[in-house]
Amino acid sequence: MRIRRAGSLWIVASTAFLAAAPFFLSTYWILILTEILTMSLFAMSFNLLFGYTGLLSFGQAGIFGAGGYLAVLSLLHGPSSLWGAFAAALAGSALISLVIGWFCVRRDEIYFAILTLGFGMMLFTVAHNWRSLTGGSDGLGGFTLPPLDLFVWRGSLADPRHFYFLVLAVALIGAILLYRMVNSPFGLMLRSIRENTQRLSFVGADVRAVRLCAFVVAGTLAGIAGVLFAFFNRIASPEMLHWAFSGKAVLMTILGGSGVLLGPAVGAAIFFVLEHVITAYTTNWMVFLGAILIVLVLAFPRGVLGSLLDLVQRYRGRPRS
Amino acid sequence: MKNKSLTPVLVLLVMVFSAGIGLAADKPVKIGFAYIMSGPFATYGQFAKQGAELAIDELNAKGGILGRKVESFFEDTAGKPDVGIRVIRKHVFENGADVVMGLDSSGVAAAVAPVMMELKTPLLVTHAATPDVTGSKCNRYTFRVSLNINQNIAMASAIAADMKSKIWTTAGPDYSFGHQSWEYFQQYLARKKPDAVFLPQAEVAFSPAATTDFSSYITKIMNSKAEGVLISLWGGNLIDFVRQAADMGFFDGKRDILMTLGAATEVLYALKDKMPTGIWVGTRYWFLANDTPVNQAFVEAFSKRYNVYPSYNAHGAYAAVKAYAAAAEKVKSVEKEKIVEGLRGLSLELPVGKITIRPEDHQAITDGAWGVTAADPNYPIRILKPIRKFSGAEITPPVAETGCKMN
Amino acid sequence: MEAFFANLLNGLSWGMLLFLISMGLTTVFGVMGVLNFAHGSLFMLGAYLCLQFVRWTGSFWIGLILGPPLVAALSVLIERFLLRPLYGRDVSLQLLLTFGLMLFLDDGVRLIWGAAYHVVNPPEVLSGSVALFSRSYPLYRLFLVILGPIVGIGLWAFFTYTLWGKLLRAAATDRQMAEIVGVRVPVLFTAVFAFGAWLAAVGGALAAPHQSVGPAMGERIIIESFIVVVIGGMGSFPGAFVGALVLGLLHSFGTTFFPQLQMALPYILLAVILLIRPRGLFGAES
Amino acid sequence: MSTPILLQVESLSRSFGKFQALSDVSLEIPRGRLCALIGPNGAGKTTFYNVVSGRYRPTRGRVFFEGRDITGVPPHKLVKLGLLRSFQITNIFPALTVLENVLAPLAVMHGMSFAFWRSLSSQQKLVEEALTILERLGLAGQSHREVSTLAYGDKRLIEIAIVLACRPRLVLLDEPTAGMNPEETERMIRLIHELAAHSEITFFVTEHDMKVVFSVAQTIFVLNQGRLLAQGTPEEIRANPAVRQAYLGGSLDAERA
Repeated sequence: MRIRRAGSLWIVASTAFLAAAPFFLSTYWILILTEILTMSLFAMSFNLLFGYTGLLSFGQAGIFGAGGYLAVLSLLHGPSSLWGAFAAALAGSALISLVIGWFCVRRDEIYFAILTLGFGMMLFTVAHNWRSLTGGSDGLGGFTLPPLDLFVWRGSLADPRHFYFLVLAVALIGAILLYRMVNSPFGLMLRSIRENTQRLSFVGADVRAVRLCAFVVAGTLAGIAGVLFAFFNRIASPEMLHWAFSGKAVLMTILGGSGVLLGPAVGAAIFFVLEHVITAYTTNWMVFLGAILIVLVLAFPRGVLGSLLDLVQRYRGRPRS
Repeated sequence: MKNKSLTPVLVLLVMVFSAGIGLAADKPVKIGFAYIMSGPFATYGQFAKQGAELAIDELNAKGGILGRKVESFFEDTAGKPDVGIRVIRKHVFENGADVVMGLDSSGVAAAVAPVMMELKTPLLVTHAATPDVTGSKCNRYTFRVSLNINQNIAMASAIAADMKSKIWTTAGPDYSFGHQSWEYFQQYLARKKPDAVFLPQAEVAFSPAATTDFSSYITKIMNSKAEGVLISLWGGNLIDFVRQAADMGFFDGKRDILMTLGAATEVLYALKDKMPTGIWVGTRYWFLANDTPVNQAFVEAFSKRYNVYPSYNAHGAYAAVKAYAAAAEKVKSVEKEKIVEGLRGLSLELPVGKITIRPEDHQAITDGAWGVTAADPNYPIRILKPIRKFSGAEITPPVAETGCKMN
Repeated sequence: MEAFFANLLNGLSWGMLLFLISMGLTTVFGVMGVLNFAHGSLFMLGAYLCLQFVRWTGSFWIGLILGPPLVAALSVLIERFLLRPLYGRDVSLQLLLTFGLMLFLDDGVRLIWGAAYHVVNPPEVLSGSVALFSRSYPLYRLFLVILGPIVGIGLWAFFTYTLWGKLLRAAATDRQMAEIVGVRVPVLFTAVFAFGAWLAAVGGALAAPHQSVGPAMGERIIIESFIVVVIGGMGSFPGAFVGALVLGLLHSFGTTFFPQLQMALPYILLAVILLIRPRGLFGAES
Repeated sequence: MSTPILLQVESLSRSFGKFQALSDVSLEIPRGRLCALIGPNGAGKTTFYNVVSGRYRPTRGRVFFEGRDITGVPPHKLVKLGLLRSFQITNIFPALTVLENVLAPLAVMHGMSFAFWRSLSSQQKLVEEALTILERLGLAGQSHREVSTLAYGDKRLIEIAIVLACRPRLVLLDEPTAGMNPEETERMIRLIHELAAHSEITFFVTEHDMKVVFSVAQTIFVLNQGRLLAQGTPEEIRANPAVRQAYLGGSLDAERA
């Protein structure tokens, strides 16, 4: 909401860049950008809970992965339709997050985090152990990508550029939805819960229902991101549901800044570029990634984007609002 | 990033010109390797890198492939399917690899193999043993030069058939590799020994990958009525299992034991004299299994350079590089489609013995060896004595059984 | 019957290792409110240092005694220079920092000790096995089973009877109160963090003769210790003891009776306990 | 609708184990009358508030609000009925702006908790209502500041603003001037007077600060050891010997002096 004009200029510029990227970037970088956008959507969905509602979910990957598996299953056992796969994942991940959320939103803070971790790992176990349905630890692949059927125009998802545009479109829709949401009365409820749950319930709000609603929205978006991820890799694998994958979303979000809507997206971009740059020089990339993370946390406590925005604000001489 | 737009055009121009003028010799052959280089299984990536570098240095010392220098790129799959796919794509699109090799985890291999159809680049799997890669997921670009589960289990079941045990159980990792090993073992042994009995799923011992305390699994097996145990645990899991089992009296000679990857050198080096003697163990390459000049030269060069005996994963990477070079020499090109043709049906002499890449499913028909662990003062680790060798033909299941439909 | 006892001992020995690690985790959380992701890495460092001392001196005991203080010393630096700037800020930053630390340490040991698996032998007195219920049972495991309660009682005595122990406990239950009665909180925090690290490293050194020493051995144990701490009740010492025992026994008996579910069992237990008792078995209800 | 008695408490008792925190307290609060509850430390004021505002269930007795039995009704339902309480410790939404602090309860009141597609800033009616409240409290000029950056006294006002946003008919103010400097206290007293005079809201205040109580309240209730010791106008209370006794003599005079 702050620095609105300059901000929207930046957003328009970066959207234009993203839309034009396939025309001047190499295939490899388009693929990386596709992954960044997918993870951005996932991390932003996570951040609706974390940054806006104050709920740290370590089970987000479970729903993300469930979305991926459901889409692949619908392609393997149903019609070869992209929209059908999306619909299956959407309905499924909404339902799963409703059930998990129903239990988890009763708890706060670390207990919420650990409880979601538990449920996420239960989903992981299902994906990992139910070999006849999910293919077990090797994952579920072997589907043919459905055509990109836009009714007036047909593309091929096997073409990295077409796939990129699909991901860009979905991520943008997700971002717009989240933008409207966090700036709506509902969004204010979420932030009020983050700030002072008890106070909000004392003014008559049904905190649990609001939280559950946020959990379902976040879960559904995560599920959609999972579909993109599974299609991108041509496989749904149990790793997608593991808590460590949720950890990735946490990492990206805090890296970019949890207080800003696009913070997680910036964090995702930083993460992938860092990984790319470091692995180009050394195979001991985890040592360096770890060290860089430590430095970033100490230098940018509000996340890279968050701290940058703060800096801009201070430069303009306005008091921090 | 900005001048990336020009890169493909430039590359294309260079290729057209160089093909025309015959300057191809100047451009190096690029091999992209993808192994686990970090985390608990990093030791496998390290061994593979050693084997690959040895092979590449040998090639370059003799003028490279078709007179072109060989360059290598190593990337870390971290043992994760999505990372594996990303680094393979990086090899193809960014590093400009002419061929990709490697893959340790079956999950990663199963994820990567289908993608090769889109990348149109040959992939030589050197470690991952899932049957699917040269089975249900086989495709034009995917090859494997190492032993797969079926081949190794075929040897295990042949040995088991000669044992007196009738009731069998398993201790394996609780993921596809462990389950498939056990399923093939039941299938193959039942053929050779129809009266063999296998414990039901609830009574065998599958342990999650993260297990470090195997005592309850050991207890479970010792309390069962099984007489024979197929152990498909590997790496750190196997080391933990063997040490804990030894202390619990598991190796008291009362049961027949088969360890499908017990002869892996990283395990033997870690365990040293803690590895019990008199146990049947298998591996995908045993450095003392044959005394051909090729093998002797490899073992000597490897142990001189790295101060350890070559592990099977080092051999896998070494073999893949050598197979690729042979295919290139055969078709006189490193062009990807031609290499695919060159690899199909390729026969060559490797340290492990003579291998032939079966054109129907791209699985190498390779000799194998099992043996009984024994102490030998000349070696710092347990060695195999006696060794039982198997020919590739007798342990490789027929194409019809693999489920491969090559397209 | 003998199977029952074997499973009981298996569960107890694993539970005791978990207990040592969870103790440190729960103390650090209880007093400092820091959920330390790198705790498992400190456990791993304890194992590696023990390995190094065994290589130098051939004695496991030297490794057990000298290794953990070194880890504690390192963690003093970590607390002083990395964690301290983050106090009073968002908890998520501590989480991220310790996560970065975990990546750094887990991969760092590989640069020093290599990627290979290492084995540490149990000390002479404790190697071999004893006959128990017509079975042989490893002496080292029995040592762990006995050591667990001894350490537990030792810690309990420390927390109940010594000044430092009382201060720690007071600070764990009410930080502000501790400040009011004049505890120098920064020093206390450093001490607590080092103490937690020392416990983790002791656990690591004790685990070394029991499992192979390799990178990321900490990553495996950290989640289980999180579960122990949470089901026991964050910051609760008896909770950590009971939680570790329950998880250890669940592991050993679960293997026998629910093999298909074993991977999910700790999580199911976790969810059930948290839904029934929101603050864990021994946590103070708010 | 307009019953003269707004809140009626009938022989309310509450014990914690063996400790009798409240015993047999009965009182009535007429609509529009500014009442206060005083008593020495541990007299049961906070317990009384917690029982009336629905946080604790009474052991015995009943509470009626506008003639309706509200005994044991949870706080968020009481809000809907028009009975609210403010908190002794500042209980606001720190990282939100002043305006948002008021908008949050307003959105709840307007049933817009789940409106996720409408832009908050475009809700004219809501924003105007919020600004009106802030204007009344003299905070309108700071509406875009983050409340965590406000001075202590202003934070306490935010607390009041949140309460006002819920359109209460009865407000239980728990020590509204606790921790304030004299100037801030002065402002709070003026505010309470003004609100009581110019709105439909009835206030029921507990206070430590006798000066505040005596300058604000029209009726004072004195609680001692869980029992209602006395009730009456400030003058009557001042003159009541039992009250003097309870406050160990001197203290009331000291306040006056």
